[in-house]
Amino acid sequence: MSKTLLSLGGAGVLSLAAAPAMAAVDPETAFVFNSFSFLVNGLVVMFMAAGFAMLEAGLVRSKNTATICLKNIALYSIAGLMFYVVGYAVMYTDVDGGFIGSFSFFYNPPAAELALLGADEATPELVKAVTDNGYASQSDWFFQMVFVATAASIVSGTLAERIKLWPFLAFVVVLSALIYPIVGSWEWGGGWLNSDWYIASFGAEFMDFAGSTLVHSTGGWAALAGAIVLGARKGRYGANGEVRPMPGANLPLATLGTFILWFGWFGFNGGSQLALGSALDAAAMAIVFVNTNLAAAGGVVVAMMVTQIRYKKVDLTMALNGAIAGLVSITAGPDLQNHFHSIIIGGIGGAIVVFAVPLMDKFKIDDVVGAISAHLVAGIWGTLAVGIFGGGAILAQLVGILAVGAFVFPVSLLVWFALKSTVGIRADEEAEVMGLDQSELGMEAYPEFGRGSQTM
Amino acid sequence: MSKTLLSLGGAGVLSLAAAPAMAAVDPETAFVFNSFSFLVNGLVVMFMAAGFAMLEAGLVRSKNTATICLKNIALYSIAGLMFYVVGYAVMYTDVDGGFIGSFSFFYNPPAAELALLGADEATPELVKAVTDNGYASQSDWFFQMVFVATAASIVSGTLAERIKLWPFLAFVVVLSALIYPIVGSWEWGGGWLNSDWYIASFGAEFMDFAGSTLVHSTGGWAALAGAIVLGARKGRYGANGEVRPMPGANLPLATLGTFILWFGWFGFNGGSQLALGSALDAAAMAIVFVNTNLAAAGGVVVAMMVTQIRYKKVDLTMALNGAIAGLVSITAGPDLQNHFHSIIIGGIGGAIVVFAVPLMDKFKIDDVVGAISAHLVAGIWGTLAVGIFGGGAILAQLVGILAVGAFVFPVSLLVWFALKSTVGIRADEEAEVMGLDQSELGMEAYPEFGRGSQTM
Amino acid sequence: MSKTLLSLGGAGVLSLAAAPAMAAVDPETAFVFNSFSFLVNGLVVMFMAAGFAMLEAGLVRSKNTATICLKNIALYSIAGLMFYVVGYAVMYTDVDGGFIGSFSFFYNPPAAELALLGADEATPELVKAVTDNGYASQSDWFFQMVFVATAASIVSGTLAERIKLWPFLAFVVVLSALIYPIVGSWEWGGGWLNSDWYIASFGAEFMDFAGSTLVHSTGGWAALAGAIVLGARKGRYGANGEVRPMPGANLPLATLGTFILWFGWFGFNGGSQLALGSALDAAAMAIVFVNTNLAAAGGVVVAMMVTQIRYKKVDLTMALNGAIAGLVSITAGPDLQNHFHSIIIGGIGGAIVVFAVPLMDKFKIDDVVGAISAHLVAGIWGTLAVGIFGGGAILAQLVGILAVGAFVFPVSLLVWFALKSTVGIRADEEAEVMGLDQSELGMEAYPEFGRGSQTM
Amino acid sequence: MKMVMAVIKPFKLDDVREALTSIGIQGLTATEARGFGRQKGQTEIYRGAEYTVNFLPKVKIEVVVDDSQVDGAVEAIQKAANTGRIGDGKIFVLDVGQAVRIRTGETGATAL
Amino acid sequence: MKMVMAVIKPFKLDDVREALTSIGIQGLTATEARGFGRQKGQTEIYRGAEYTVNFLPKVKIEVVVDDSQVDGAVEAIQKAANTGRIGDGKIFVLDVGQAVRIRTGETGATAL
Amino acid sequence: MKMVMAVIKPFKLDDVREALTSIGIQGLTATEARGFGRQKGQTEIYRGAEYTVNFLPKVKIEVVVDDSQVDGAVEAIQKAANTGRIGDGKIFVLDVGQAVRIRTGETGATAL
Ligand SMILES: Nc1ncnc2c1ncn2[C@@H]1O[C@H](COP(=O)(O)OP(=O)(O)O)[C@@H](O)[C@H]1O
Ligand SMILES: Nc1ncnc2c1ncn2[C@@H]1O[C@H](COP(=O)(O)OP(=O)(O)O)[C@@H](O)[C@H]1O
Ligand SMILES: Nc1ncnc2c1ncn2[C@@H]1O[C@H](COP(=O)(O)OP(=O)(O)O)[C@@H](O)[C@H]1O
Repeated sequence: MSKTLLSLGGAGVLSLAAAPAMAAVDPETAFVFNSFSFLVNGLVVMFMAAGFAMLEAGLVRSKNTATICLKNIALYSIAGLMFYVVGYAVMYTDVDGGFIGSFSFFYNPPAAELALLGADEATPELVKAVTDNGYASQSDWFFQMVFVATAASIVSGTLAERIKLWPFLAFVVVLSALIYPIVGSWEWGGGWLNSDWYIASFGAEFMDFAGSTLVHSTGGWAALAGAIVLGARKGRYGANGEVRPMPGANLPLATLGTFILWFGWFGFNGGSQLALGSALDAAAMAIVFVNTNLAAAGGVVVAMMVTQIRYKKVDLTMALNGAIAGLVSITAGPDLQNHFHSIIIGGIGGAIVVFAVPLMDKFKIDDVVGAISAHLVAGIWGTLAVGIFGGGAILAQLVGILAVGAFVFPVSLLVWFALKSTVGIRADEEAEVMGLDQSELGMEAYPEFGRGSQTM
Repeated sequence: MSKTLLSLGGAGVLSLAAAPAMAAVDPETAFVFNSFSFLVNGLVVMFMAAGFAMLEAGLVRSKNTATICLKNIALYSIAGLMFYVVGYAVMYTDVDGGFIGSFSFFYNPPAAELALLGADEATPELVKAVTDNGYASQSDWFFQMVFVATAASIVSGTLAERIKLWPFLAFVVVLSALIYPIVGSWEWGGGWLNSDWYIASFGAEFMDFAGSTLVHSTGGWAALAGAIVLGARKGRYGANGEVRPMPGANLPLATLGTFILWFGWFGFNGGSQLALGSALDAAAMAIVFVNTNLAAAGGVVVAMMVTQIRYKKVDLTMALNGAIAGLVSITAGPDLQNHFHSIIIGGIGGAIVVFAVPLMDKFKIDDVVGAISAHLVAGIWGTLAVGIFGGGAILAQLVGILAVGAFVFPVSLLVWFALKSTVGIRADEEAEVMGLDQSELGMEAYPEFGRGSQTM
Repeated sequence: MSKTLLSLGGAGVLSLAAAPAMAAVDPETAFVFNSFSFLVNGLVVMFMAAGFAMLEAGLVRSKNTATICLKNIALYSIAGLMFYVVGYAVMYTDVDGGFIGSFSFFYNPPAAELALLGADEATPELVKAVTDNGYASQSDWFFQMVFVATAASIVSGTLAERIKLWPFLAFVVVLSALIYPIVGSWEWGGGWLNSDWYIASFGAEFMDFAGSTLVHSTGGWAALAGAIVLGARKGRYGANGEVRPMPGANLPLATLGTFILWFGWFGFNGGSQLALGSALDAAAMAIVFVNTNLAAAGGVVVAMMVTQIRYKKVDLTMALNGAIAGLVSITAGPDLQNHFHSIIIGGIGGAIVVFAVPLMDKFKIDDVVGAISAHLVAGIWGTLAVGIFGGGAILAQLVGILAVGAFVFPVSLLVWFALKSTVGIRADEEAEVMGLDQSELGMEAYPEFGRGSQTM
Repeated sequence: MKMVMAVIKPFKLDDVREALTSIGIQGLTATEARGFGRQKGQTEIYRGAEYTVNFLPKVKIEVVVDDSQVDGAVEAIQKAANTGRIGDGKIFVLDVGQAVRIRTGETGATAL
Repeated sequence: MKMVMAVIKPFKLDDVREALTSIGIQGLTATEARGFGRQKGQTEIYRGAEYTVNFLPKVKIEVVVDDSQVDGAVEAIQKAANTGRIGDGKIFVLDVGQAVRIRTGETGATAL
Repeated sequence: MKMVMAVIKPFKLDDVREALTSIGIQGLTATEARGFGRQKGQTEIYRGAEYTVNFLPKVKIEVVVDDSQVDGAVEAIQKAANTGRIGDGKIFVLDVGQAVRIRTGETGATAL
């Protein structure tokens, strides 16, 4: 399903087309609804930046906390700038069933909107020229922009506590300017995953309502590549294969972060209906909200039960990851019509994460916050689930998943290697022992607590 | 006032009825407004789950912090699942002036919406079949669902630091599947508190706009019952009646939680207008917002002044409780038309909490976060205030308050006793001394601070 | 531009006027949109109170943390109460091109709305009497109210760690009842900065879309006056002019606060479009959202780069201030039509703050959180930028900036002196050393961490 | 004078303080400490990986007393801190050559 | 060699360090501590219930010096830490049998 | 009996514990400490103003051993804690007059 340019979503298209026939919601009212939905839902998604920041700040050790905070606000900033400079165009303009959009820089408001804004009088012609687009162009930009940062946040969580600040941000530039927009263009930009050829070849278009694969797996692949190139934190894996936990310093903050993400996800999935200007869209958005909530709830409850059974104790951080895995899992198909399925999908996501996290440790892939498990693995599951639960074709889903991995993973590897062999990506050993807050920032997150310098 | 099925609220009913006559907001536009209001306001209420989590995480000692975080995310999850499985039906279907709804399981989207969503074209007939309902059915489910978790959150705060995880969650299952939905059905489901018989008997219907009684007192009664059965924290009350404070470990977090709750309360009260599709509804919602804010503000200022006078110092936690008590107080009647009254109502709520908290200690009812004072006592006051300030009849308010208490308190007692005498509800003494984080989770909230194991 | 009474903003006016001509958005629908926009955007701004609280709680030392939390919830409460009692009337009623509005107390819903709410039937006449206003009156009150608290929050951040609680709150009363409303009346109330005389004299009306000057500089001037009268924290400046840092105790909390402020700013700027009931308004609001985000992003990235170059390390707190400075800078003109300009404006704001913060220290002006730099200095820059980037006339901007400073600064000085010479404003020396939490509250923010009394 | 230094379980601190006060000792200094010994630390689990906490929370008490009070102090601490369970801690007695009260400059036993 | 151990008010730490440095002492070790003594703890109030904080924040300093420096060190600390108010703390002097610098293995006074 | 008191770099704690265990020592008590010495603290920058952290994080270890074990313990600590870089810390040996196990009341070397 093309996410913006080709249509207002499958649902949106119908309603807009039908509108004149039934003299229902008038086009300007629908325009306002659609735009306001982008803005409000986008704003809700924007807040996920705070959620990722808190989740990660809670799960790192205190000597790296200030740095992860900085990385999070920096990556959100950079992602937004790059998406304005080039990302949006690469993703949404002139994709035409292909593999990439155009490189027109600086996405500014279209002439029709500027004409209306600058006119002495809002004549019907001027208004029509604007409303014909269905929504305010910049409201769409805003909504799409906030998704980019999500992909980048995933990477920051995995690589925390050992990656250098500026090289990490350099990767974010590439991810938000090119990698993510290219992948996005394949589907939401109306590219090949969405083409007649694809449907003919694999039985259906690739279905990814709000981005289990396009956003979360993309971030996850990039994180995985980074984790491999970067290596594990010093001391994390013992010589005899034992895993040494490095507990997060502030679990209530991690809990807050998860709640913020959950909150933000309603915008993420709900706003991906991409329209609000008809009864159909409103009803669909409501269904999306309900599925989103139930999948997350399923993820939490299953993750709790599995850890209770497996470890005899309940792991809070796994419950938090369970919520996120549930949310990621439902993101590909939150429009399914039997809510019970969303509980199953989310619940399986919650189970997956409990097994995937120690599995990563088996492979000595050191993922500080469990982002690869919760975003990549659950993202794959969620995308497949759309095929399983009747929202698409399993083969078409699989091909899309593989295509994204086959592009994002090696390209990310390449970028990480390039950075490693030039500026270097890893903090030196002493900096890692003392904490990145000291080496990169010269500043402590909690100077009066624990080993903080201001305790005396 | 019936909260959903019978009408779109007193106000909503008028506007929808009047709409055709004046050719104003067309039905589909009104449908979108109403649905979007449910979604946006519901989303804002959903965030209260984070608010409760932070408030409680800030007010417990650090050795129980991770557990209270887990309880909060678990209870929100479970409440949502149970409300889908059975709660919504018990509350809203086929109540018919009675005491309970029906037991139809799994609340899924209605046929009319599925037909529209699945159609090739949105024909006027299909659209009308949907818009006749006034709002997207699942948007209403979502809005009502988030209220359930609130009731459960109240219980978790009171019983913190000593109740075992799983038995607590078992209680949440019963509360969200049955206790709360049954109480809710009496009024918002169109049950007996809302019936002609009730009006004839007590002079008016029971008025509880957004749930001072139905939500907050219900949670408060359940918490009170739990506190009695569970007993106080070890060492909390000395042999000679002295009260030993156990200060909360993280007051900025508690402050954040309170701000989030305040934020969420606009959705709680504002969304309870239940409609947005007319000038009347929009104006009414605006009035509700203003009253909500002023009542909370009054609660804060009065609580501060009372603690300053009484204790010569201002107690931050009382100011926070004052905000919440103010909010709870105005929840029964946030539609009153002289804003000054809301300041009085909220201010009295703020005063109440300052006196109720030490009073509970007199009775050795150990309420960790003051939830009984802020939700039950202030909830009773707020519900009475509606009668006092002309929004209903005092007798009718009183009967409703008593009826809810007479049902929720003994039933909760029963459930708590049942749990106590089977699985047990109280952590054993050593677990309580060491903290529940160690016994239930094997995990620390702040491993690098205070007595955390990672400080060395 | 008058912010409410004279019109619905420049843009709003056009769309409402044009509406009948093109039979587009009907007046009642537009009324609902406009009102809902005020409520939703206002709610988003309300949350900034939490943002300021967390930012400040993170940047003070732990011995003053509970006090700053209390100040923040108290000031938000008081600001709301005062704005209801008198502030709104002073700001918005009967300004008529002058210097102050009227002193009518207690701003309650207008007769037309009460008539509609109380009627048996929503007749077209009743509805028209309400919708003629363009928006629900109390939705506007709510939106304007949340701005007052912002001004007060700025003051609290600067003066933290040494000012006594109640005298500070007394200043907040004056600020929110008189100082801010008077300044606001000059422009948004339709006063002299907005008059024909002004335009004739200075080439254009004063332009301040959402309050770089009216809100942020006003708060900044009041904070500056307070900082001068109050003096620096004990030990902050050495005898030989050296500056002794007093690091904030909880930087992730400060980061969270900044993200919340960023989130809230979309409501702050976006809602200041003051209308949503037309395609023009929706398109304009979207543009405002985009500019707001890019300016903040620019502020972060530039502040990071400048600190990296200047100090060889990146300062997280400067990056956070950079975000805020970027946001303040764009607040005067977030409606500009080339988004690139917003990056430049915000980026310069980010650079300003990095230089202004140490500069303040040179003058021994002790601003705990950098509020003077981020709000006053960046506010001046942002207001000038509107003239530079073609949204107004530089002279007109300059005169407005100076006029606000010439009023707010001396009046604030006077109030601070009056408080100082009566009740006293500064905590005594021992209280300052032990922390205000002990002297004012008798309570600790983190009793189990650091030097907390519960660590043993 | 002697310094009686005891390592005890944290929740026994108030009992020990009261026991010492009751035999006329007016001051003591306490420090958070971590103990390693026969008592085995609990096993925690974090994200699927187990680990043992080797160092357990203890409180260290230092109280300087006149030679005549040493035995009483040791006994008081030993009784008050005793739970009979492994990890109760140790008491050590060290020699103190001199004591000074900072406020007054008094020295010797009167400084205590 | 002797160990001079002092319990002082926390905000005096920098003064004490400077006083010791000024008489040629090059190293010391400080620890957060809690003191119980004649100085009474402040009363706090939490949610309507009063309580007294018995243990007050102190800093414990341990500095090992050559016998010849003991008196100077004691005096320096006593002067620098003195506020004249109750609770200023104590200084104790203990005997040290041996000292080793870990880095070099040097022993005795040269290890300090 | 002697008390071996060592001030070491925090990340060496586990190595030191293992070294002591390997020579048969079964218990020790550790405390967070701050050290001031020849090792210079790092310079931090906060909002445009520089400052030096004078007191560096250290861990203080106290282990009481039988006279026969003193040399072994000192050597074990010195080796395990050594990095060869400034700031590695010190070891001091003090005399202990008596030791009591709180749990059992045992005294002397058997109490260790
Ligand atoms: N040799 C020692 N030197 C110093 N402290 C010791 C020594 N042995 C034990 N401790 C302290 O005493 C505590 C209790 O010792 P442990 O062997 O666990 O039990 P118990 O006191 O019952 O013998 C330890 O945690 C440690 O703090
Ligand atoms: N006998 C003691 N042994 C060890 N420390 C002591 C002793 N008496 C007092 N202290 C320490 O000295 C501090 C100050 O003692 P206190 O009696 O309050 O005042 P002053 O030092 O003025 O006599 C106490 O808080 C405690 O830390
Ligand atoms: N005279 C002393 N008394 C007590 N502790 C000391 C003394 N000198 C140094 N220390 C402790 O030893 C630590 C290391 O000393 P330092 O002079 O920095 O390096 P080094 O151990 O390599 O000589 C200091 O941080 C301090 O904790």
